[in-house]
Amino acid sequence: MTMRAVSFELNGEPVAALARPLDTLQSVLRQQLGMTGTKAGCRQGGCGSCTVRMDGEPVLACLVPVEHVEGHSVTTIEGLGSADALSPVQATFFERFAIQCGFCSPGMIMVATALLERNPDPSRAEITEALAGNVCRCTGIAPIVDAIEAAASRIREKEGAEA
Amino acid sequence: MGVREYVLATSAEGAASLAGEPGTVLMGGGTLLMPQATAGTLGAERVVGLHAAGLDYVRRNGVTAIGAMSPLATVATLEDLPALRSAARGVSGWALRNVATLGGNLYAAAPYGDLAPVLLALDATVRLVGPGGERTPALADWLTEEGDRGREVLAEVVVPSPRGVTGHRRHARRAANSPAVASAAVRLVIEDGAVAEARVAIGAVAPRALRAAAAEERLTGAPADAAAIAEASEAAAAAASPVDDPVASAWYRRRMTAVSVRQALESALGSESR
Amino acid sequence: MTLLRGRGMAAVNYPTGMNLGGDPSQALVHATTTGAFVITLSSVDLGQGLKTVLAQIGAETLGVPFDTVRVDTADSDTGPHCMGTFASRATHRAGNAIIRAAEEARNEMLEVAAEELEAAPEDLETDGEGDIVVVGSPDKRISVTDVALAAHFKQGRTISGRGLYMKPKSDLDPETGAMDPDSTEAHACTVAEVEVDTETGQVRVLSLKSAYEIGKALNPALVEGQITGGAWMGMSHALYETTAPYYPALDHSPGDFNNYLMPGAAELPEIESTMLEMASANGPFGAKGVGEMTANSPIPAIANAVTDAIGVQITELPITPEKVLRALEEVAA
Amino acid sequence: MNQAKPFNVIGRAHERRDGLGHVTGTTVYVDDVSFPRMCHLKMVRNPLVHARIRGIDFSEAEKVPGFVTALTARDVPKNVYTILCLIGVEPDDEPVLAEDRVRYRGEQIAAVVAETEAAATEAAAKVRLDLEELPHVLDVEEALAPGAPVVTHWGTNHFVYEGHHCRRVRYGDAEAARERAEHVVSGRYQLSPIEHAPVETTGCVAKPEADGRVTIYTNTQAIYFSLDNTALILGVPPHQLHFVGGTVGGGFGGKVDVIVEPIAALAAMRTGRPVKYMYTRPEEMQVSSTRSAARIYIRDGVTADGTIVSREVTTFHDAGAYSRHTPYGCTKHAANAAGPYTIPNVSVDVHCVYTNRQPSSAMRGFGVTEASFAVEMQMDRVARELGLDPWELRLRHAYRNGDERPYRKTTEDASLVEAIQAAATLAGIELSGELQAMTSDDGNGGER
Repeated sequence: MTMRAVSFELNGEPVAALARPLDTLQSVLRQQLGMTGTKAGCRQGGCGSCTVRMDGEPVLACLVPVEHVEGHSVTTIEGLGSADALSPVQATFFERFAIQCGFCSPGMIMVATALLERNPDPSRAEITEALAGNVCRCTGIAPIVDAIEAAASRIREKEGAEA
Repeated sequence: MGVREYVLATSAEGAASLAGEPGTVLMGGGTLLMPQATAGTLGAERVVGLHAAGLDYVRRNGVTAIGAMSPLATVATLEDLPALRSAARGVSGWALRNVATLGGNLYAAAPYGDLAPVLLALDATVRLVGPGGERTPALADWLTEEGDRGREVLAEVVVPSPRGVTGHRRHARRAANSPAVASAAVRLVIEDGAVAEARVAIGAVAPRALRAAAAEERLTGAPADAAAIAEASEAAAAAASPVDDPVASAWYRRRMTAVSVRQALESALGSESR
Repeated sequence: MTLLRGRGMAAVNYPTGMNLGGDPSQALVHATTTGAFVITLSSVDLGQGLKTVLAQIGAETLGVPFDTVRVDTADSDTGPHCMGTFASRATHRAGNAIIRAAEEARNEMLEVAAEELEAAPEDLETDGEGDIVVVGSPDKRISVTDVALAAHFKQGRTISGRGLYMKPKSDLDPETGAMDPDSTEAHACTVAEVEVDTETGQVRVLSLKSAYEIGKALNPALVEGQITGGAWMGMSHALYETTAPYYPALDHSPGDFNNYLMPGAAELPEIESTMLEMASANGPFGAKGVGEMTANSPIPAIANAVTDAIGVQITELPITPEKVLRALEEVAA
Repeated sequence: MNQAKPFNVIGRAHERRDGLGHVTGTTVYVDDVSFPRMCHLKMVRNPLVHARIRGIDFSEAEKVPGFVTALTARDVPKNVYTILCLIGVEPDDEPVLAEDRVRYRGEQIAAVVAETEAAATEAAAKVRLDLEELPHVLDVEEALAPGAPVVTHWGTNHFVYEGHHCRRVRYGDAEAARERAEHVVSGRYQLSPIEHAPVETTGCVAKPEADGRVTIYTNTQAIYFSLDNTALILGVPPHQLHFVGGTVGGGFGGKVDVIVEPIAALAAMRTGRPVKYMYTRPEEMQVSSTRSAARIYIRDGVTADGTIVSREVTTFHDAGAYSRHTPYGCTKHAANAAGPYTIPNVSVDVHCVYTNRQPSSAMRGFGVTEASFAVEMQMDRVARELGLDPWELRLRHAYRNGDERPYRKTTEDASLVEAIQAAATLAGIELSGELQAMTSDDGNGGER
């Protein structure tokens, strides 16, 4: 079996990993690079809990062979805010109880962040369409949609204040 | 036996030169094969990936040529092919559509493979690259070919400029991220109040997407009135050979085939009953 | 195609806790040197927010700020026994255990403070903001931090408490079924509105309007979380979920989230609810168990709404589009 | 505690204690735990439904690079157990690893431990099973019919409740009251088996310590329940085990079963290395417990004035192949089977039935969810058949404080009347003055 060295940018920093053929980005992030915020809910592309961003686009890390990431840029939940400096989406998820068990939260937050970057004022329908690939078993989803709406208006207000 | 080697081909020809070898499978975006590789059920020692084969493109030159490795997210932005766009947008969730490819979708077994019915209705052709060269059969012919589809590389799908009006309907249990129960894509060329050319394709209700010849015949040469639409829809349903699966029974899929075709026709004709 | 509207209601009870074999939980509470409090126990947070609500119960009972109370749970080397998180019991059992432990610790804290303030313990009150004051003499006060320091380094005593709450084992008469199976009961009523597409058989839930009587909402946002999540799960049970789509046959058992159907964000109905609080005598601050009940009333309410829409009961779950179409054919025949 | 004092903390919507960890991805779940030299465990499972095991051949599995060890029933000190033995439920019925028979598709037969997850998966797939297929039964009522294939080791396809073939409640004389009643309304209600479907699958990591103890990181819903059962199965004193948990990615009752911890701990003790055993998503969906697919028959005797004077309930809970928590769930169901209504004559028979299905167990509301579904459909059926208002029917029969339940407990915390009235208000439904004036303390309801 040939191992392959893969280099890419992770949350703004250069990283390298040694991968077995078809190791997933998910397993490399979690097992080699310590990014356990990317969850493994199904490893079938069905739950969205491993959603990360590759060159800004949300992708399911369990479906991406790490070989495909060579030379690209990957952002995980660890690349967003920290507990004392939450991103707007993290903040509204926290404040508005859009989390229960928390296992789907990183994936949800990654998708929501990507959505708001390209569409700062999404309708509820656009939010639900963006969330369609992410499973939450606890919250009933509505609080998550509410939190994303709240984050959108918070970002707009902040940008309005800066402008 | 786990995967021992992942070859990232740099061209369709390069991939094709390896495609037929024992224990080797081709992989597009990976949405179908990666879960199997992770679960240890892939059953291949070598995987040849098309990710770096230069097949992610959309070129317009009278026709629309879409590289097989174009993500569904890209296909979902093709404004001038609304039926194809709608089919691509209906697949799974956003993050998966960024990984899944047009080419891979044409290999997905029922009830997946949402793009094929639309491409059938649009008279798409495919460019296949094999060890001995390339060929460009009609998609309709390729889908009905017997034999090992893993020996050639699907490099490109070519969609002619649609003549006439198109319609697409997909029924699923959920509004989004839900395997199709039945889907239908239609294209009608109307001349002097009568249908001059009809394409009726159905998906999720047979091992592969197919054109419903009897439905097309019923429509052709006559006005597309309510009776014609109803009879064509029933004819299409009769052409289906659905199976029971976790999402729907064969009975329900057949019922929904007729509904899908009727709604797709009404949509194309701009005479939706809703 | 026709869209049929229907409305249905359902009312349910839900028992708190279990009884077989006795149902205890324990908690220990102690003050750190600087006057933070640690609640040690073995109860598990499943996502419902137990760690939060138990800290609230502890802080309320101790009379100290929420932020100074830690919950250290689910380590068998440190935490005393808990039966587990199930049967809508965790807040009730662990909460009651914490109240007892915290009362004991509070009494010790007040005794230490009394000695420092040269006052009688019964004349002291916590202000909830970190101080202990002499009732009627707001200038005579001492911080909980200073009390804890004094206890540890000056008076040489602990500020701690032990608590256990147990629902005793109920003997069950095998002939009549006489038993005492629970501690209290919460209640709910849901009104569901649905729209049934007669061509596809699809049922769309338009709204779920519910009232929940839960004793006391210790943390209303967490209760709301259970309500919204439970309403969704109930709707999911009613219309979508099964591990055996051709029950009792085993065929086509789903193995992934594509085939194990649950409603998505687009299927969400309007969910409105109201909370009633009729305190239970044995609940912590009157609270009843709410976690499980929230999923229950939406199921029959939706089923009854479908009946109202199509004129015939579908009595097998889930109410799939196929079952709806077959029922409509039955009505027509 | 001075109850008159306004609350300081209670009643406030404090943010979640674990919320910042959740939204930053720093909360540590079981699958995030790993240790140097950690092995992975994969299970060899029954591919058939009901079968006799004639042989297990590990020779090809052992050749897989990275194979470490394999475990079978012979390696488990107390292999056959039942989870509720801790509260005196008998008999032991479920093997940790199958012995001579497998009773449902996916049942655990042998554990394979390897250096990597991929190697464990590959080795497990290479274990050859020699199985003889046996006839199976999947339907609860077919399972109770004479001549049905026998699922259990004790010979009946039902749990025995103190000599009875079902859990019973007898209150008044339901049969006589039904015979006197002007109307009889009957219904059959069937629930589906449901997966808990937590986004985090069930799993644990067992780590042997230098002092001979084993630390088990787990997402169990019940730390001591899991610890005590694991100790019994492993035949070790409980103090040799150290369970660490409390962070669970969704439970809903599925993580009350003690399935992964004993075998992972045994593997850790055997290999002297940390061992991780996480369910895959298909295992979580197709093998782990489900909600019982209960089938419920209700027959009500109703007088001409619309009073329900008799309710007879017969329920068949589908336990699947093993007891787990279903015998208890049946008891809980029995208490609640007649619903939150005061009916003077009640008879309830709840059968805990064994079939060749994946076991059912606890799930959010089990016992009661099923009863509420059936009873509330039945209440509507009574209303429809007799032309009664469903709100009035329920409000008239709703139990009041002081009423005795069929299981002979006096009601203390009734609030059904108020909940119904509040829901009506919320939904814009106008109740008559008489119904609006009812309370849980009005002692109302005619013959009680």
